[in-house]
Amino acid sequence: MTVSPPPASRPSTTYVEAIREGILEEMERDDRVFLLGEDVGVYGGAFKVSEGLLARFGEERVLDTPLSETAIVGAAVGAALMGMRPVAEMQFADFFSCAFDMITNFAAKSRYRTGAGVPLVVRGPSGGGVHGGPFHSQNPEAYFAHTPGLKIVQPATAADAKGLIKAAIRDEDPVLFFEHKYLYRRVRDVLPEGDHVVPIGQAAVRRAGRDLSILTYGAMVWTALDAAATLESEGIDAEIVDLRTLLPLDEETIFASVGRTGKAIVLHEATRTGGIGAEIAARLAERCFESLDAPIVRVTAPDTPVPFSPPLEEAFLPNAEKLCKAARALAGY
Amino acid sequence: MTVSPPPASRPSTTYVEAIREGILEEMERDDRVFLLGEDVGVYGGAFKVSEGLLARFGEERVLDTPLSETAIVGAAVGAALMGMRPVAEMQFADFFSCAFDMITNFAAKSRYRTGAGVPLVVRGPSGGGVHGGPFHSQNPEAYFAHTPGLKIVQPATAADAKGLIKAAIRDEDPVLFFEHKYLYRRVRDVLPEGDHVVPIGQAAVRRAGRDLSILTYGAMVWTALDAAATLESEGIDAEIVDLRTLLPLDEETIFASVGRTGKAIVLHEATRTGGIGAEIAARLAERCFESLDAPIVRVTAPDTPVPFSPPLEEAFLPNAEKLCKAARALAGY
Amino acid sequence: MPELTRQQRIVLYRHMRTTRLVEEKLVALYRQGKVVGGLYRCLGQEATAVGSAFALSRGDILGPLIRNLGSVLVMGFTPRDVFAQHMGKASSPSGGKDGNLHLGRPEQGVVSAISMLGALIPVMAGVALAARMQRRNLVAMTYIGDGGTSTGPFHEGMNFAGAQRLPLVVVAENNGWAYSTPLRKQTAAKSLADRAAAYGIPAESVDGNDVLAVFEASARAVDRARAGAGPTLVEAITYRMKGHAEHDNQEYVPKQELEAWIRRDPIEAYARELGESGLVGREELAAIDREISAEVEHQADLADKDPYPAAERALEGVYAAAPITPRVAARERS
Amino acid sequence: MPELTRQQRIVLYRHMRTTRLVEEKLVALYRQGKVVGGLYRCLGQEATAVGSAFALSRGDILGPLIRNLGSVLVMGFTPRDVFAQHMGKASSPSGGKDGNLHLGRPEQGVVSAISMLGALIPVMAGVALAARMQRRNLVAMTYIGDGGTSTGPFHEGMNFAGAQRLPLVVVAENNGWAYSTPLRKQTAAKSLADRAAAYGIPAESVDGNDVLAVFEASARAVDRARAGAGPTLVEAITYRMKGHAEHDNQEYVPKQELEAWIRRDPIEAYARELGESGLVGREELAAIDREISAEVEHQADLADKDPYPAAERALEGVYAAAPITPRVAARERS
Ligand SMILES: Cc1ncc(C[n+]2csc(CCOP(=O)(O)OP(=O)(O)O)c2C)c(N)n1
Ligand SMILES: Cc1ncc(C[n+]2csc(CCOP(=O)(O)OP(=O)(O)O)c2C)c(N)n1
Ligand SMILES: [Mg+2]
Ligand SMILES: [Mg+2]
Repeated sequence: MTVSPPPASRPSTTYVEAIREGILEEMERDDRVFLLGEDVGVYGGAFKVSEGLLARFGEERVLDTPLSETAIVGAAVGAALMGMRPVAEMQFADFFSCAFDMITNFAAKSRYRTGAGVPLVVRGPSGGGVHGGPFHSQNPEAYFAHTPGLKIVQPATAADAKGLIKAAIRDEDPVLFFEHKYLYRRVRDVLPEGDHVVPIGQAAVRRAGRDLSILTYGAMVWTALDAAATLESEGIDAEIVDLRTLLPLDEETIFASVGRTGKAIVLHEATRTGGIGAEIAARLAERCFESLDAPIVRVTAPDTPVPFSPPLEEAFLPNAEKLCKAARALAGY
Repeated sequence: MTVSPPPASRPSTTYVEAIREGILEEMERDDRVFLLGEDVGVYGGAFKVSEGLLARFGEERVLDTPLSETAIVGAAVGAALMGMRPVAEMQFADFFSCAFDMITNFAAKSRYRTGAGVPLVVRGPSGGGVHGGPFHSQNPEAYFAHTPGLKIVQPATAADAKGLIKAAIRDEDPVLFFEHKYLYRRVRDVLPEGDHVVPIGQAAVRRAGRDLSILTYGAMVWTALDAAATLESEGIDAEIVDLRTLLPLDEETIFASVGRTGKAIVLHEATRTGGIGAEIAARLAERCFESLDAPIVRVTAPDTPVPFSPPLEEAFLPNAEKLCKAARALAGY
Repeated sequence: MPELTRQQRIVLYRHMRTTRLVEEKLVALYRQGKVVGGLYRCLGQEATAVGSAFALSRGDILGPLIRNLGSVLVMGFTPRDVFAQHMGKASSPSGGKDGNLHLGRPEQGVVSAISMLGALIPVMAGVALAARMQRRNLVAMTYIGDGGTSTGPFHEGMNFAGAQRLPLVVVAENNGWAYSTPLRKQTAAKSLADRAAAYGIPAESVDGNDVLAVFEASARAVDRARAGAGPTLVEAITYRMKGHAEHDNQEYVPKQELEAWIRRDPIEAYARELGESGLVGREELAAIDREISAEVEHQADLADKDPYPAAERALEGVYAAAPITPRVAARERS
Repeated sequence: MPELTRQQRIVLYRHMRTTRLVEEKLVALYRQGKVVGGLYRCLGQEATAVGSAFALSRGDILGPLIRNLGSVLVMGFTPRDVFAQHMGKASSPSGGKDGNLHLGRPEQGVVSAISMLGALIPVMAGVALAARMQRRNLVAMTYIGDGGTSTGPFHEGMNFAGAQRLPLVVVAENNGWAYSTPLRKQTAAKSLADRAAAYGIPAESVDGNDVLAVFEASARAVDRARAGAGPTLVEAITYRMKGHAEHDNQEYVPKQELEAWIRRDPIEAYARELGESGLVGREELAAIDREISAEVEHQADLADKDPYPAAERALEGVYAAAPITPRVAARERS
């Protein structure tokens, strides 16, 4: 699943290691950066994202907190107001919901209401494919995309995971950083050397193609790449845009791609209604209407909770097969 | 602002009275129905929606609760599991955020996960135009539209306010009922006689028109009607669809309207990105592509918190003038 | 509170032993890759779950958490239900929609938890509230961990129950740890019982590894609730003898602490007590163990053979079936 | 804790009187339709706000709620700031973006509340946490109403502060009512101080209408926090002498209860005390009142003449200004 095989000379890094490396570098660079969350210290986080950081930076900068998502994010807001750069972990992205008010009403509106911005990151593992059931598999990013004042990021590759967490920590505004748990140990990259920062707000074209644009993010980027290989063998040349930042969207890249291909599929693992795909489709329908040669298609999870049992979860999750089917229909439109 | 002047013979009813009447009738009809919330009893609710109901039904069916939105909704969930029909008030729609997890994770997923549905209503006043500032003016409906298992309703007229609250109380699933506070005492209707129930899931065409469709809901229905009068004088014939139910959307009515006019404006008071308008535009762009003669336009509040000061709030809120401007451009497309 | 009969004392033992054996079988199935997702055990906490739920009467309502396998068995769920649920089978109480102990059946008096800790407290308060309105003289019981008591929903639900004087019993299982977080990092409160003053309700701390003590404290709380005297917080002091879940080797736990608690295994202690008091002989207990063991194997086998749910079930059950409108009905009839 | 000087005692009086007179002016402006939105008063609670904030030192941080006008004045906001804020003027601390006492200026040590009650507690815990990391020996102070103590965020924030032993002082204003809801419907707890045991932190109940008593209790709590001994809950027992907001005639309040508290008006009581102790003569107080009254009128006048914000400001300030990238910079230079 790596984009290109690592050259023998330098070792490659997994997605989870890349996040850790990004956080570590930022903590070294800037002593205002600190971590807080449930089990992030001694245990290194439920998915070991912060493993080793307690030993390196001490208890004051890697805080094991009580089981209190609102207090965790609230404390991050307060610390950010004091000039710190907190990085708060939600043990699963599903638990962002427990801090919903603090995120959307306190953090997001602080700068606008009072001029005092709150540079903080709230991060956590999202997504399915690991049989986590209804409360350990959700993709809640769209819940937050309706909130002016927030930024939202989700990396698909190890290199982006590092570059985006660093950008998120440096950002002057609150950034929600969703990590796809399926990717933690399944994708790896040889990371660029030096201070590798991926700017928030910039999408990446993962594959150039002439026939249609697949706009996606997170684990679904890999699904799209798989599908594109199949489609290519059928003579369909798909372009794949990895959004990387979901708020604000990189309209320039999105519009340029659809402007070239005239056909768009928005692909996401989150459920359909009210997902990020709705916003992208709406912008395309408003701003790229003349370029569109076909309906804008959404390939997403259906409107249900995430089921637990493997055959149910498989039916629920979008996959390359479902995507290919949609792409074939669209290409033939 | 009434749709038609009340005939002298029967008195007309305001939006707030209509909600109260609907609740009262359901409480009389079904003794499983009860109210709970902050100040809903002795005070009759911050906006007096439940005025007089304590006197009529007693303390057991009209409960003044502690200041605890999560407990209010949680208790409603528990009571619904026991076969009751709770109607919970959030003092302002902005405070739905404080019960976000309970609503989206407990209430919405209960039937799917366990077969045990939770028939309950969570209602509250939303919307701006009364200088409530960032925390007493929000339109949070889209935050919840990404949640399978919920239904979402917002009436624009007094008659619908009554008919929809009755439908919501009778519904077998959790319904979020957003009341636009600007309308409480500003619109009135002569209510239909008898057991007036407006089915959830059905939009209403408020004005038939040939040139373009304005898809909207809540207070913006009145804005659209104002604008349509102006547009008519300019020779633009706008159709106005009052969505009434936001989840599930009435695709039949929406698609039929846009199918006829070929042009769509989605109008809402909520902020733009990730609003209900995004979902509607996405569905149109996918399912009505061939009917579309022009880009799908969204007229909404901009992506900012709701500002407090009158000139700022006026700049923020969509109004007839902004709508007319968009409609003219679209008609001329 | 009447004395427990010999028969009841044996039932307590049976539930604890069944809990233990079901879990051991689950571990085996987990290693075979047959358990879907994670496996959360309650090793060492069997007495708390069983003793508390045993204080309920028919018609009472229980809201279990993931460490309350014993309570679920007391409420009448079968090992097969539990195995099927863990294996994601169609026959599971959730039909494969949810896992671990997220199971419930209203008619069986069990409300299913969600993962978000604390959320069940206000819900169970609502259950108790409804029961009172319905003039059903029943009691609602639920659980919370030491970590869970730090959540906002716990606070709101407890305070609501106190203000409304609801028939609710909350068993706070103080097992010393919330995942890797020890109690002292969780709160500066000296005990979980100390949380009760904030709600103006009584609390009692009890040895959570002593099934009879847990039963008695719970029964007192249940009686109080049924008599209209409002909610009680019962703190059961116990220990999580395994990691948070099977993947967690609990390296962070001090060895001595763990060993000391292993010596206090609640099932062994109770078996000794039954034997020493002369109530149930060693032989009889051994026979019971063999019988349970066989039954657990049998039920695991049944669950193992149960089919997985059909894929199309994934799309069903989000909303109540649409009411049949006359138009649709007419169409269907023709 | 050194005795307050005569001068300091007069300053306390001045802040309370200013609070009262600013509010009276706000009521007049409200009736003229010049106050935007609702008007929330703190009539009868002036001593609690002023006495507590007065216990802070330069560099400390305060998070006021809507009934803490006195605290805001102690922290150096002017009546003009307050008028401008209520009138939605461009000169207001929020630039017209927010109303009532939702104001803050980090450099002035004031953090702005949001409406959602309880939310400020975890945020102020975070302020205290950051201060400790920054080796700034400062104290964070904030407020909560009796109603607000029922919220989840209050609980999570208090528990977090306790577990982390943070330098935080929380003043719980028990004014008997949360909108129309009396304390007995809010909670079965006997007092708000009883909430503290849940967090393992000390609490003290104090007469909230006695400015010196409030000051002393707050100063003790501030000293404790500054000494590293962790958070304290100070319960100030006081009364909301007006309705929840100007539109509320508080019909639901028992007449006798209200009248009894009106006789305990904190400003009148303090004025009497100053007079009887011989510290400040009647004449001097009257002169102060006249001076404040004139100043309040003057500042109201200034605020009234201040312009409203320009409409385009509505779209600004959601995010930090975009950093100037080299490409843009190049374009701008040319
Ligand atoms: C609101 C919430 N946050 C985080 C989690 C993740 N989580 C699951 S169990 C657990 C620890 C729970 O500790 P405790 O309440 O003491 O229960 P125990 O596991 O000891 O039975 C955590 C943090 C969760 N389930 N819910
Ligand atoms: C979370 C939340 N829910 C509801 C409200 C609406 N509300 C504003 S003030 C108030 C009563 C507050 O009572 P209390 O905390 O005692 O403060 P007081 O008004 O007495 O100063 C309510 C219910 C709110 N601001 N925040
Ligand atoms: Mg525990
Ligand atoms: Mg109060």
